[in-house]
Amino acid sequence: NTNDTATTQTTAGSKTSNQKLTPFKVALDFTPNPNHTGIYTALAKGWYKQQGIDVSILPFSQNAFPDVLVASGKADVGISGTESIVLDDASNQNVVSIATITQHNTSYLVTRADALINSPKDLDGKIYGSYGAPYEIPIMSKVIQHAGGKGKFRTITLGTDAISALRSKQIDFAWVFNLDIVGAEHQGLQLKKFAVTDYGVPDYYSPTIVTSKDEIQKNSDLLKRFMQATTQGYEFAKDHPDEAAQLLINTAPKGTFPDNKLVIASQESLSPLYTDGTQKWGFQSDAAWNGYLNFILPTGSVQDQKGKVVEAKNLPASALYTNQFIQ
Amino acid sequence: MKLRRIASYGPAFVLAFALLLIWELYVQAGSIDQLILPAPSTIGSALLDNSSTILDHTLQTLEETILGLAIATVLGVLFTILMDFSSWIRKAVYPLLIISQTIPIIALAPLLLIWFGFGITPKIIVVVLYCFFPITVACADGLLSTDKDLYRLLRSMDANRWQILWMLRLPAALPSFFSGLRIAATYSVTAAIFGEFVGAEKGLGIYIEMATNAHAIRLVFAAIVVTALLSLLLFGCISLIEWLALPWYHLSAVKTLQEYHAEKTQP
Amino acid sequence: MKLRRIASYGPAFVLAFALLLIWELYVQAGSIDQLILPAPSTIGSALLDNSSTILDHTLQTLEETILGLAIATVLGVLFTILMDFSSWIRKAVYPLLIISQTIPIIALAPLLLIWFGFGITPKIIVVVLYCFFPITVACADGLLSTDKDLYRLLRSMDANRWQILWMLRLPAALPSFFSGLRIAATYSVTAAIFGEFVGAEKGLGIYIEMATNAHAIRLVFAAIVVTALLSLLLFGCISLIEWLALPWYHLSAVKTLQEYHAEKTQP
Amino acid sequence: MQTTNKIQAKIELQQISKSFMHGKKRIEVLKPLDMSVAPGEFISIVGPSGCGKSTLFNIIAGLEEASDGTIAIDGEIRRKRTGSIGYMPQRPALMPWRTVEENILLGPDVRRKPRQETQAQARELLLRFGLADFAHQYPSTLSGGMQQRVALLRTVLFHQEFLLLDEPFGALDALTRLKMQMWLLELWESFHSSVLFITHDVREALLLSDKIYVLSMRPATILRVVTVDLPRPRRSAHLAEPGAVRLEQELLGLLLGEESI
Amino acid sequence: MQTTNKIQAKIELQQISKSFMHGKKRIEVLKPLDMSVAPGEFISIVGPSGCGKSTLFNIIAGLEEASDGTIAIDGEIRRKRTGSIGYMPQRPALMPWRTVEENILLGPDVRRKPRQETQAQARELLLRFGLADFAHQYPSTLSGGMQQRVALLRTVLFHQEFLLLDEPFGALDALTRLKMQMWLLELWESFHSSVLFITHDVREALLLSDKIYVLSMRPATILRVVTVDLPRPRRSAHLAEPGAVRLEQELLGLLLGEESI
Ligand SMILES: Nc1ncnc2c1ncn2[C@@H]1O[C@H](COP(=O)(O)OP(=O)(O)OP(=O)(O)O)[C@@H](O)[C@H]1O
Ligand SMILES: Nc1ncnc2c1ncn2[C@@H]1O[C@H](COP(=O)(O)OP(=O)(O)OP(=O)(O)O)[C@@H](O)[C@H]1O
Ligand SMILES: [Mg+2]
Ligand SMILES: [Mg+2]
Repeated sequence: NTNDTATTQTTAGSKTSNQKLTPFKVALDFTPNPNHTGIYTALAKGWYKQQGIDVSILPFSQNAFPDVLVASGKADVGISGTESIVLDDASNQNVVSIATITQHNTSYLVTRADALINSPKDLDGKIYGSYGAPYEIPIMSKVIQHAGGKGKFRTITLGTDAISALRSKQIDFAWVFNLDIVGAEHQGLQLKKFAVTDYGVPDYYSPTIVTSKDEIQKNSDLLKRFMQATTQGYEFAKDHPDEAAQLLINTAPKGTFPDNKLVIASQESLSPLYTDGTQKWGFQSDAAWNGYLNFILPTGSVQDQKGKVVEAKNLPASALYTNQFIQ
Repeated sequence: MKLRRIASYGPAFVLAFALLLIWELYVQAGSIDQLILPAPSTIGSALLDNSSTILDHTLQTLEETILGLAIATVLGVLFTILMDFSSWIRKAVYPLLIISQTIPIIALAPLLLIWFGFGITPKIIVVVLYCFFPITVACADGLLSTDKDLYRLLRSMDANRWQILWMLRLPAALPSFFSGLRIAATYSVTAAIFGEFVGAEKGLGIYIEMATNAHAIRLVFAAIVVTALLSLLLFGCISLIEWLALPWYHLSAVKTLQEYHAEKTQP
Repeated sequence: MKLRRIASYGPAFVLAFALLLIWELYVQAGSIDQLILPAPSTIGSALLDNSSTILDHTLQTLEETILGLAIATVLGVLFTILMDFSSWIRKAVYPLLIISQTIPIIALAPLLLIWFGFGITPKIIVVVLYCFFPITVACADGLLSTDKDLYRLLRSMDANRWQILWMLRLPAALPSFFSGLRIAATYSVTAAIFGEFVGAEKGLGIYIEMATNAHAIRLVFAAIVVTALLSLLLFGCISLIEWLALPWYHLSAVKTLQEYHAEKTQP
Repeated sequence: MQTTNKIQAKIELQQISKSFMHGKKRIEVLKPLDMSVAPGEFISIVGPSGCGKSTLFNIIAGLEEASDGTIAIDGEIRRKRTGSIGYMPQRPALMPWRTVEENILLGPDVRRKPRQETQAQARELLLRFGLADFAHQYPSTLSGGMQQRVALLRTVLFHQEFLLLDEPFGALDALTRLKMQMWLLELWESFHSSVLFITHDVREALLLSDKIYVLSMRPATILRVVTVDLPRPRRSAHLAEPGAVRLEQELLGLLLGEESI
Repeated sequence: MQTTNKIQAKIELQQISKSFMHGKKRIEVLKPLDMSVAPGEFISIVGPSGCGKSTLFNIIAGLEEASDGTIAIDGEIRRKRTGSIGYMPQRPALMPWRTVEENILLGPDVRRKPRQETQAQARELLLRFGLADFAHQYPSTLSGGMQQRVALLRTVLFHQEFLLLDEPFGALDALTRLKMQMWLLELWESFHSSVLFITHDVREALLLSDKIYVLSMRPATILRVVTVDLPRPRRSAHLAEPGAVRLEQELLGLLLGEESI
C-alpha cells in the first residue's frame, strides 16, 4: 500500500514537471563520443530541464545521416560537418550549421608509424582507404601536392573503418579525426599524423551542430534555449575534461564505452580544442566557411541534384551557417 | 535417453573445440593482431565480464527476432497462397518479392526512420523483409510438388481450391516449408541486428556498433558469439517443431546415408 | 509462341507500372522529401545520365556474383553430400554452417582484407558465404525426402551408398536444390555488393557508397534498380534451367491452383 | 418428367474419344465410344492392360477432358461431373499425413460433414475388414491389400449412388476379396447404386455384374457387351452353372483371342 | 564339397520371425517359420492380405531385419543378401526421372555394365510386351499394368538366378498375364532360376509352381505346403485336369476357410 502511493506520487510529480518541458530530439553522427560531451554534460547536469527542454538523444543510425533526420523534421538538431552541409545545400537539403563543436579542424592524414613515409609527398601511388565521399580525394590530393607530391594515388573504398584497414596494412594512408588517433594509439597502433590544415587545406569546421531552416523559423526560441544549455555543457567539458568524460560515460547508453580510460584520454585530448580562446564556444566565421567553399567547389566534387557541378556564386557561405544562437 | 541424444552431439563439440583450439593457437602464436581477430579465450572472458550488459542487449534483439520471424512466417505463407491463387498474380507478384530482397538497408533506413521512428517497428520490418522470402520460395515450390494422384482424387470429390490447398497441397508442402523456415530462422538474428543498425537504443546490433566504434574488437566478437548461439537455438527449435509436426514424414522418408549404413551393418 | 510467353508477363508489367505511378505521384505530391525517396522519373533519368559509369560498376559486380554463385553451388552440394555421408559429420558440421551465416561483415571485413587484400577474392568469398547456405539446407532436406520404395529397390540391388546418392537421392532432391538455388541467386547480387563494402575500387556497392556520401540519393536508387534487375535476371535464369533440367518433374507435379481452375473451366 | 422416365440412364457416354500427345506423337487411346449405365445397374469393364480403361474412368469422373463426345448424367449433359461420383482410382492414393481412419473420412471432410456422423460407420467398416488395429496408423505401414481396402472404404463413404471402381480387389486374397465383393453387392442393393467396375478377373465380373463391356486393345473400342443373366443375389456357386461357365469361356476367348499386346 | 551336394537348398529360412512396433504396441507379423527353395524350384506363396508375405520378401531380400532366425543362401548363412536376388516389390517403384527404358536398365546401371550390352535385350523385351512405343516416355504416363510390366522387366534384367516376385501380374488382363506367365516360365527354365512368387490367384499358382506355401492370417504361419504334380511344360489346359481342379478346390478351401480378416 505504501509502495502504491509512492509510485503514484512519483508519476504525478514527473508528470507535472514534464508538462512544462518541450520535447527536443538530437541526432548524433556517430555512437556517443567526446564530440558529444557537451550535450551529455548538459543533459546530466539537468541544464536542459532548466531551460524547459526535454532533450532526448536519438539512437545513432549507421544508415541515415543526421542531416536527413533534421531536414525531414525527425530531429530538432543533429551533428554534422562542413563537408556534409555543403553537399546538403547543393542537393537542396535545408540544413544550417548553428555551432561548431571545435574551433579548428582536427582531422589528419595518417599512415602507420612503421611505414617508410616521412612526408605526404611519399604517398604518390600508394593506397588510400576512403569512406567513399566525394570531397576526400581533393583534400588528400591537396595535402600530398602541398607537400610536393603529385597527388595521384589509388583509392580503395572501405565499408569498415580505416583504422583497422591500416592495422592490417592493407592501405597506406587514411584520413581520420584526432579522436580516432587517440583510440588507435591507446590500443598500440602507432600512427604518423599530418594535420590537413598544415598542408594547404583550409581550416573548416567539423563537426558542427546543425538544424533546419524550418526549425529556425518555427522554434527559434527553443533552439536558443537548447544552445544556451549546450554551450554551458561544452564550456564545462572544456574546463573539467575528466568529470565531463565521466558524465558522458554515465549518461550514454549502457555498453557504449567498454574502456573508460580511453574515453578520458580522448576527452582530455579534445577538451582544449572546443574553443581557441578567441571566440565563444560554437562561433563560426565566414572566413572558415568561405575557405572550404573556395577550396572544394573548384574541384568539381560538389554536384547538384541534376548531377551538375555547383559553382561558388550559387552557394554563398551565409546560407550555410548562422551565429544567431551563440551567446 | 536424453543423455544419449546430447551425447550424440559429441562430434559437434569435439570439432568445435578443435577449431577453437586451432584459432587460439593461431592467435597466440602472434600470426594475427588480436585487435583484428581476438583469441577465443579473450572473447570468452570478454563475454563473461560483460555478460549482464550483453544479456540486456540480447533480450532486445531476441524479441525483435522472434516477432519478426513469426510475422515473416505468416506473411511468407500468405504470399505463397496468394501467388498460388492464380498464375497472373504469381507472375505479377513474384518479381516484386525478388526485388524486395535487393533493397539495401542503406536506402531503406531513412525511409524506415521517417515512417516508423526508432521503436521496435523498423527492426521487425527488416527481419520480416529478410526472412519472408526463403519461406515464400520454398513453400511455393513445395506447393508445386503435390502428388498428382492425390490431387485428382480430391478433384473427383469436387473439393474446391481452398480445400485442395488446405487438405492436400499445404500438408504436402510442409517439408519444403520447414526447409525455408530453417533458412529464415538462421538469417533472422542477423536481420534483427541489421535492423538495429537503422537506429536503436538497445540490441546486439547497437552493441556491436558501439564496440566497433570503441575499437573493442573482443566485444564485437563476444556479441557475434551470442548471435551465433541465438541462431543455432532458433534453427534447433525449428527442426524440433518440424520433427513433432510431421510424424508421417519421418515414416515415409529415408534418413541419411548413415542410417542406410547403420541398417546394413546392424548386429 | 515466344510473344505469348512474354505477353503472359503482362500483369507483372501492369502491376509494376501501377506501383511506379503511385510512387511517382506520392513523391510529386511532396509527401516525402525527394532526398529520401526520389521519384521513379528522377531515378530513371539519373540512371540514363550515368549509364556508362554504372555499367562499368555493374560488370564488376556481375563478375563477382556469377563466380561466387557458381562456387557456392558447388560448395553447397558438396557440404550436403558430406553431411549426408554420416550423421556424425552432419551433427558436427551443420552447427558450424549455421554459425557461418551469423558472422557480420563488420567483423569479417578486416580479416578478409588481411588475408586476401582488395582483389576479387574477398568479394567472392562473401558471395559464397551468403549463398551456399540456402543451397545446402534445401538440398539436404531434399535428400532426406527420398521415396522409401525406390530406396529399398536400389538397396535390394546392392547399390552402394554412392550409387544410391547418385541415382536416387540426388535426382529426387533436385527440385529442392533448385528451390535453394533460387533463394541463393536472389541474394547473390546483394551479397556481392556487401562484399564490396569490405573494400574495393569498383562495383555497384562502391557506387552506392559513394553516391550516399555525395548525398546523391537518386544515384543510390539508380544503382538499386540495377541490382534488382540483376537479381531478377539471375532468378529467371535459374528457373529456366530448372524447367529444362527436370522434364519429368513437371509431368508428375501439379501446377498452381490457377491451372486447376483452368482445367475445370476449359472450353 | 422426372417421375415417368424410369429408363433414363444414370450416365450416358456418347462418342467419347481420347488421345494423348507423347511429345510430338499423338496416341489414340479411346476410339469414339458409347456406353450407358441404367440406374441401379452394375457394369463391369474388362480389357487389355493399357487399352484406356482408367482413362475412360478419369473422363467420366471429370478429371480428364475427352477429346470429343458428351456425357450425360441423369439425362442431362454435364460438363462438371466431379462430386457426384464416387471414384476409386487404380492406385490407392492415400494421404501419408492422414491416419487410416482420417483417410477414410476424407470424403465427409470434403463435404464438410461433421466427423462424428460418419466416424461410427467408418469404425464399423474398419472392424469388419480387419483394419481396426490400424485405424490410427499412417498408411505407409500398411500392406498393399490393406491400402486398397482403405481406398475402397474411402470411396464408399464419399458417395454410394454412383461408383467408379478401378480394379478395387486386385491386391486381395480370395477370402478377403469374397467378403469385399459380398459387401459391395449388399451396398449396391441397399443404395440402389449404379456401379462401373474395372477388373481383370472374368469370374469376378460374372459374379458381380449385370452387364460386361469387353474393350479391345488400344485404341479401345467396345468389342462386345455381354449381359449376365445369373440370378440375384449371387453366390460363388452360381459361377459353376453351365450358363456361367459358357459365358466365362466366351469372355476369356474374346480377351485371349484379341491380339492385345 | 560344392560339386557333390546337389540337394543343397538355394535358400533356406530357419525360424524366421518378425514383429513391428506400432507406437508402443508390438504387432507380431511372422511367427517363427521355416521355408526352403531348392535350386531351380518355383514356389508360390498364397495367404490373406496383410499376413506378412511382402514382409517375408523384404526379409529375404535383406531389406528388413528379421526379429529372429537365420537365412542361408547356397548352404551358407548370409547376413548380407542384397545384390544376389532379383526382387520385384509389390508397388512398381519406377523412378520418375528415368524413361521406361532407363528404368528397365537400372539393374545393369547399378552393376556398372555398359548399357549397350543390355539395351538390345531391353528393347526386344519392350517390343514383346507392347511397350516399345513407350520406351522413351516417363513412367507417370503409363497405365497401371504397363508400370507393373516395366517393373518385372527391370527385375529380370537385374538378376535371373533367384527371383522374388511380389504379385507381379496383379494388374494385368488375362491375355497379357498369360503371355507374361509363359515368358516367365521360359526364363525360369532357361536360367534354371529359383523363384519365390506371391500371388492371390490360386490358378496362377497352380499353373506356375512346383510347390505352394499357404500362409495363415497374421501372425503368419505355414498352414500347408502343397506340391503341384502337373507335368511341365505347363499349359493353361492342365488346370482343367481333375488333379488340378482338386488341388484348386483344396487350396481355395484352405484360404477361404481360414478366418483371415
Ligand atoms: N514398416 C512397417 N511398420 C509397421 N508395420 C508394418 C510395416 N510394414 C508392414 N507392416 C505390417 O505388417 C503386416 C504385414 O504386411 P505385409 O505388407 O507383409 O502384408 P502382405 O502379406 O504383403 O499383404 P498384401 O497381400 O495385402 O500385400 C501388416 O499388418 C502391416 O501393417
Ligand atoms: N497422362 C497421360 N499422358 C500420356 N499418356 C497417357 C496418360 N495417361 C494414360 N496414358 C496412356 O493412355 C493409355 C491408356 O492408359 P490407361 O491407364 O487408361 O490404361 P488401362 O486400360 O487402365 O490399363 P491398365 O489395365 O494397365 O490399368 C496408355 O497407353 C497410357 O500410356
Ligand atoms: Mg488402369
Ligand atoms: Mg504385400
